[in-house]
Amino acid sequence: MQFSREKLHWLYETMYRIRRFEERLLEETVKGNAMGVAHTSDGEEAGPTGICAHLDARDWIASTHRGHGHCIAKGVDTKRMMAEIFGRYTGMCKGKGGSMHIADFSKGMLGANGIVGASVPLAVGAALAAQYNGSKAVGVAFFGDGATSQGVVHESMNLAAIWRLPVIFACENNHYAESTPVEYAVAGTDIADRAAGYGIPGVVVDGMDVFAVFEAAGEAVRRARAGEGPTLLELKTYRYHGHYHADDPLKYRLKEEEDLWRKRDPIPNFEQRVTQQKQMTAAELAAIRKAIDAEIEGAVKFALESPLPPVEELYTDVYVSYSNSVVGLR
Amino acid sequence: MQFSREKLHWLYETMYRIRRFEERLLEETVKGNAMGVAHTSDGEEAGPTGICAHLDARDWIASTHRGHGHCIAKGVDTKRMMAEIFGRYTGMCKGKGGSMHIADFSKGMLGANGIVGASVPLAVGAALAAQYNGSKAVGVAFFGDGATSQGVVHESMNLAAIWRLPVIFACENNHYAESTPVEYAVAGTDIADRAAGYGIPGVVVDGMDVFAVFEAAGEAVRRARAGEGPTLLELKTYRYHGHYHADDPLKYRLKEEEDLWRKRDPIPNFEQRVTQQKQMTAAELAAIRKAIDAEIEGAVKFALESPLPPVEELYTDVYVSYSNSVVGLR
Amino acid sequence: MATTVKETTQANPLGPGTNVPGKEMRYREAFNKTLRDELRRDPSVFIMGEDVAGGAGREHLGIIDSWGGPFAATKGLIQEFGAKRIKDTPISEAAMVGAAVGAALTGTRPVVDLMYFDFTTVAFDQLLSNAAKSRYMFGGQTKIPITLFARSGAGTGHAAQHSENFYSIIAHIPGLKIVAPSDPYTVRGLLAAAIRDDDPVIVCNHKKLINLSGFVPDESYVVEIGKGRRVREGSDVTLVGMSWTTEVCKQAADELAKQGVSADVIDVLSMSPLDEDIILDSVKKTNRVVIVDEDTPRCSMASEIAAVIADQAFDYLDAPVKRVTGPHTPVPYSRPLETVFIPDAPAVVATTRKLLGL
Amino acid sequence: MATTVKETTQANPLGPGTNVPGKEMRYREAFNKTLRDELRRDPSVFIMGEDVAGGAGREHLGIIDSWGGPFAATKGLIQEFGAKRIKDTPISEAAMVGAAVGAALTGTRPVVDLMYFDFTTVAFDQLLSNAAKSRYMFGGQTKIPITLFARSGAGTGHAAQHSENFYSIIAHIPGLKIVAPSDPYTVRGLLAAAIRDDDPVIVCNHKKLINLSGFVPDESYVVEIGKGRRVREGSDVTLVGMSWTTEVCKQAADELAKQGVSADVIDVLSMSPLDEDIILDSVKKTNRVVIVDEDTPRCSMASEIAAVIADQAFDYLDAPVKRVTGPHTPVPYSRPLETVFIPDAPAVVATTRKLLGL
Ligand SMILES: Cc1ncc(C[n+]2csc(CCOP(=O)(O)OP(=O)(O)O)c2C)c(N)n1
Ligand SMILES: Cc1ncc(C[n+]2csc(CCOP(=O)(O)OP(=O)(O)O)c2C)c(N)n1
Ligand SMILES: [Mg+2]
Ligand SMILES: [Mg+2]
Repeated sequence: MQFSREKLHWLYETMYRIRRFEERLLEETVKGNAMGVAHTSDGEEAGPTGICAHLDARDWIASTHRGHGHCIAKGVDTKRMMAEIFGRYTGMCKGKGGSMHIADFSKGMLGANGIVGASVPLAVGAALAAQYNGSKAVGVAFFGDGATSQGVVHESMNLAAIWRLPVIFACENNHYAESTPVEYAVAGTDIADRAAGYGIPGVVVDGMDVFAVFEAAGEAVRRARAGEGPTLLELKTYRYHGHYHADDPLKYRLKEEEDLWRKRDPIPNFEQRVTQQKQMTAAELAAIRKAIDAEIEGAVKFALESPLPPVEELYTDVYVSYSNSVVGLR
Repeated sequence: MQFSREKLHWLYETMYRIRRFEERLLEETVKGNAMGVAHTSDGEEAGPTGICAHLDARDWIASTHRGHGHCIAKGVDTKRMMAEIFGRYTGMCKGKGGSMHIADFSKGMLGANGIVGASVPLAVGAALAAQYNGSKAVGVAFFGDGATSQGVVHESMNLAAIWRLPVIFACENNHYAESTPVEYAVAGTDIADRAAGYGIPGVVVDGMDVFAVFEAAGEAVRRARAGEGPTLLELKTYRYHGHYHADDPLKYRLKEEEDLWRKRDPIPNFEQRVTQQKQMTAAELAAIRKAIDAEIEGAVKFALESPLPPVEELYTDVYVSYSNSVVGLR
Repeated sequence: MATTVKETTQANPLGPGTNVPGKEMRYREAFNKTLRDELRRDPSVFIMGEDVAGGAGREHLGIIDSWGGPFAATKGLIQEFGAKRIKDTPISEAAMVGAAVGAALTGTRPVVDLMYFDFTTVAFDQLLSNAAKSRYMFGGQTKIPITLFARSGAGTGHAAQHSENFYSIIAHIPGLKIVAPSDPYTVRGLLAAAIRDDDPVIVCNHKKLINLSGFVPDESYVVEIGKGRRVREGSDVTLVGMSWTTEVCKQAADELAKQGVSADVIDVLSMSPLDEDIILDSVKKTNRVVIVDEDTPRCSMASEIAAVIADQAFDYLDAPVKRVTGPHTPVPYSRPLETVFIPDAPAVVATTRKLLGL
Repeated sequence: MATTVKETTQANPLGPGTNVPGKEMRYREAFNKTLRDELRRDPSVFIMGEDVAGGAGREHLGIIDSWGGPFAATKGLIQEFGAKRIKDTPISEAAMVGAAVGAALTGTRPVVDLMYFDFTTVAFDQLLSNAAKSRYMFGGQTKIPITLFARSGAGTGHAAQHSENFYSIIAHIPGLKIVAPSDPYTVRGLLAAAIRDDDPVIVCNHKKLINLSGFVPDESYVVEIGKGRRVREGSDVTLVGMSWTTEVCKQAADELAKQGVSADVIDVLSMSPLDEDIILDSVKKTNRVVIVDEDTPRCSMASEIAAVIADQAFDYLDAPVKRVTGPHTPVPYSRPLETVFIPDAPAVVATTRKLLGL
């Protein structure tokens, strides 16, 4: 596959932006600056990056509790993401959503979601609307290996299959759901095998290699736009950190296993490949990193300096119609 | 496969008992003697019969809205079934459940169920209890082709697979869910193909041939009792009548299709086979039918003569603790 | 005590008695007619549900509308609007509601037939976690214009798993609206309002109302969501009805009138948002209230209305706030039990008489 | 007005102050201890849920208890009882609850950890259609001895989809019991009672209570399901609390005492069945009531209790029945908003003072 310079730049920049965002977020969380839990996805950057590389403004993605990478790959502003996680009024959702509910409808990002599996039918719905409107847009549902045990994920695949909806089911198999290993909780060999039961393609993809993801996603997006229906991609990947900031993964997995996966880290491997193949220079890559480092510092600063939401915001964005009775004299 | 005289007798008697029960029930429903809706399963008798032929008192089955056949095959008394459907106090559930909620815990029958797919995890639970207690009992979940679109059915298969539970998933594919044909609503080729995704055997079975069902079920039950885990059986079958008593199926399917399936009617085909192979005589078969006819007449009579439940029964069988306040002065 | 009981339909722009062209039709016909109007009016509206057409995938055999939806709610629509806008679905309520939310978030206006309210349970997470919360938790970035409808209530021998009222549970949930039209006139206006609303609205159709007849204006109109109406004018007691129990209250009021008791009957119509004012104003006038609700009693609409009155109209009350509801049990199958489950006019009359010391 | 506020724990067989051996421990420790007791007591009891042990399938690597359940509820149990009785599950709440019902119908006594109450939604059909209704619709043939527990409430920055209280919805449903222990003493007694009960019982653990400490007797005991308790004795006003708001009411009572107002504080403990008598007796004594409930207000426990009072204690009321609840909104993320969402002692004090005309 041939990549334009811009595409390579974008792939690298996006993966590194996700990585850097997550690293800084973890640091800030430890300091107490993030108000809730933070689920980071470092290690998994190649998936959202390789997939979103095929998407444009009209396309929609639906995300999970581990959604920062998806947001960033779809172009959501890191300042407003950080501010959201810090509970600030300048956040993507005015501070009302937090890490698990970042959404950006101007960017085709249907929201992170705190209920495992629950966002999958949303992407199916976006694909349905696309089909209905004849817009050629596609929907992408990101979900984890653990989410395959939620019934609604199966219902969604069946529905998308019979209606030939332009949707990509992107299962990020990072091998754990909290502390539960995939080989315990998920029956069968590969999750991709589930696709056959719905008569749709199911593809196992090296989720640590952005080029592999890019290639598989390209075919899936092509099928979707051509009206050929959904595809299930299983991205084999790994999360470096625990389930959330305070979780120590070494309680339930071996250091050796982590090391093996870290050797396949998508970022250095990308660097090695593009420099070896002389598509980009080490200096170029360093310049990108530097710019991103600055961007993320700026995001942290922006978030820290942003105001908290005013108390009146508690009552907005939902129809509310109750008399004084129901809130006593508050 | 060799069958004892008793087994053949039981298979025939059971299929015919189901058939006769349903026929008479439809007649009585038209007369207004059944209080609610009746979903009959005539045409599908070979499935429950061939499966329950392997079960004994310790085993459990979970059923659907179309549950009369399952009940009868598991040995539930036709008098008390008919009485239940007629809303009588002598019914299996004192008249409080009706056709869609007939249960008989003394016979290992966990209940018909009015929510599509909802009873499937109950059979998984019975299998879990069996495994927990080391009892060697098995659970059988009956469900329709339409029910495969319910998420909980998939969750149940995955759960049973990872825990190697002694359960049989018996999908009665009668090709319709209400008026919706299976080829529209269910993606993929055969429903049995879904099993591969869970790493369990999936078997397509001629659901109109009780011997074929008996054979496939025998292996599934053997596996279950041996601790080898679940099996998915897809019984290809057909319901002769509409979705419920007042539904005319010719609005959504062709007469020719019905005729083809009726040619494969499990009861005459059984008769032909056993008489040709000289395993039973026509006279024997006629005697069985006569006895069953009388039994079912008796059931109708029993039901009609039985009392209605007293009004106090409205308040029993649920913990109730409310003051007069909540029911006004009633 | 005055014995006047007047027919009245406040809060309706056009009602029985108003001099507009219209005709008698059944509740289900008014429902169907409204769907047709709205499908014509707005191309982003489409309908999905199990067997809403019936025979999907069999168009080549000439089968296109074999069911026309449960209770024929969508009968005849596919002929005009095609399978693209009248979509048969598999039995996947969770995926269906989720997909409807996704489609609503991305520019369409889906209407979903959930058949019986009891089946809402399998889609409950999509309702509570996505439909109800998205607008709020995303900081108001988006709207969720979906309409869901289903049949509620006991009375047809469908037993425990097909007779839920469910509206109390939905009214509890911030972000969901729920309306319960009680006659052909209100079903037309409230369904139209629901489909045009930018929040998720659930429309509750009681099985016992579906075949009732009543006057329906020819021209399209909306009944405002969040408004109740007075259906009998009286001065001795307020009867509050909702869904089927509005009929029950009307019957009770007519019987009470014969006995010399004048009852003001309020039809809740909109359970969330709730029109507290119309109830409070009535109670302030009559000083006595009986709330009639078929749903099971605990944490119900009846409880809510009682609580609002006990707070906001306390000084006007001359007697305890009474609720007449279904019992705290599942719905039984056998007719004699099912009949007693549903609050009826004699129970309301007896409660009222006792409340009045008669 | 009297200013006496006495510590009191009626309806408990053994309570703080009673002279029994025991010790201070945290709510979560009392919970864990009770699970251990019940697992020892009855071999048919087993526990399942996501990560209740943690590391399932990795026993060969020496991994058996990496999580010990959300909030460490089940920590350390697998060592004693093994993977057979402490079962990690996939993220399949519907199948899990359904399987628990099936296992309960066939002779075992499952205990299910549902993690956060918000996840109950995906298992809601199994709860409503099977767990709650089986005993009734099968004519009393069977019992369903399952216990479900989950964490409820706002206050930890988990936002809209991890902060449901949910108890109002469950209390609405006939056939389900729900209890909300409010301290280490009651969690031990109510959890034991729940596990031994033959109906489905849901145990509600508020996140803000989980680390609270209190006195717990050494010996095993049950607190009767269906009984509330008085936690402060007073005469000027009744404060009704439940789950976390019992703490809020206690704080408010202490503050009110300083201001010369004597509050009777009732801790609901059991939401269904509800102990109406203890509430009514208190209101009959104080003639004024403020009900404090963190759940969203409509069709809530607060509504129910208000409705019961407005009917049964009407003649004793000197003032409107007041509710202090969360607002009719999802739970917001940002701390300053989340803090205001939860009813607090100042709000209760202010409401009470206004009610008393102070
Ligand atoms: C329905 C539901 N059940 C349980 C949870 C708690 N939970 C949050 S994340 C998680 C694990 C998800 O695993 P996976 O889908 O593999 O995603 P990952 O965390 O690995 O990215 C669980 C169990 C939840 N949020 N929703
Ligand atoms: C969750 C749910 N959705 C919808 C229904 C309404 N309904 C009852 S039976 C049925 C069709 C079931 O089809 P299938 O599973 O194939 O069983 P069959 O009727 O063919 O035996 C439907 C849609 C229901 N009972 N439950
Ligand atoms: Mg994972
Ligand atoms: Mg079928």
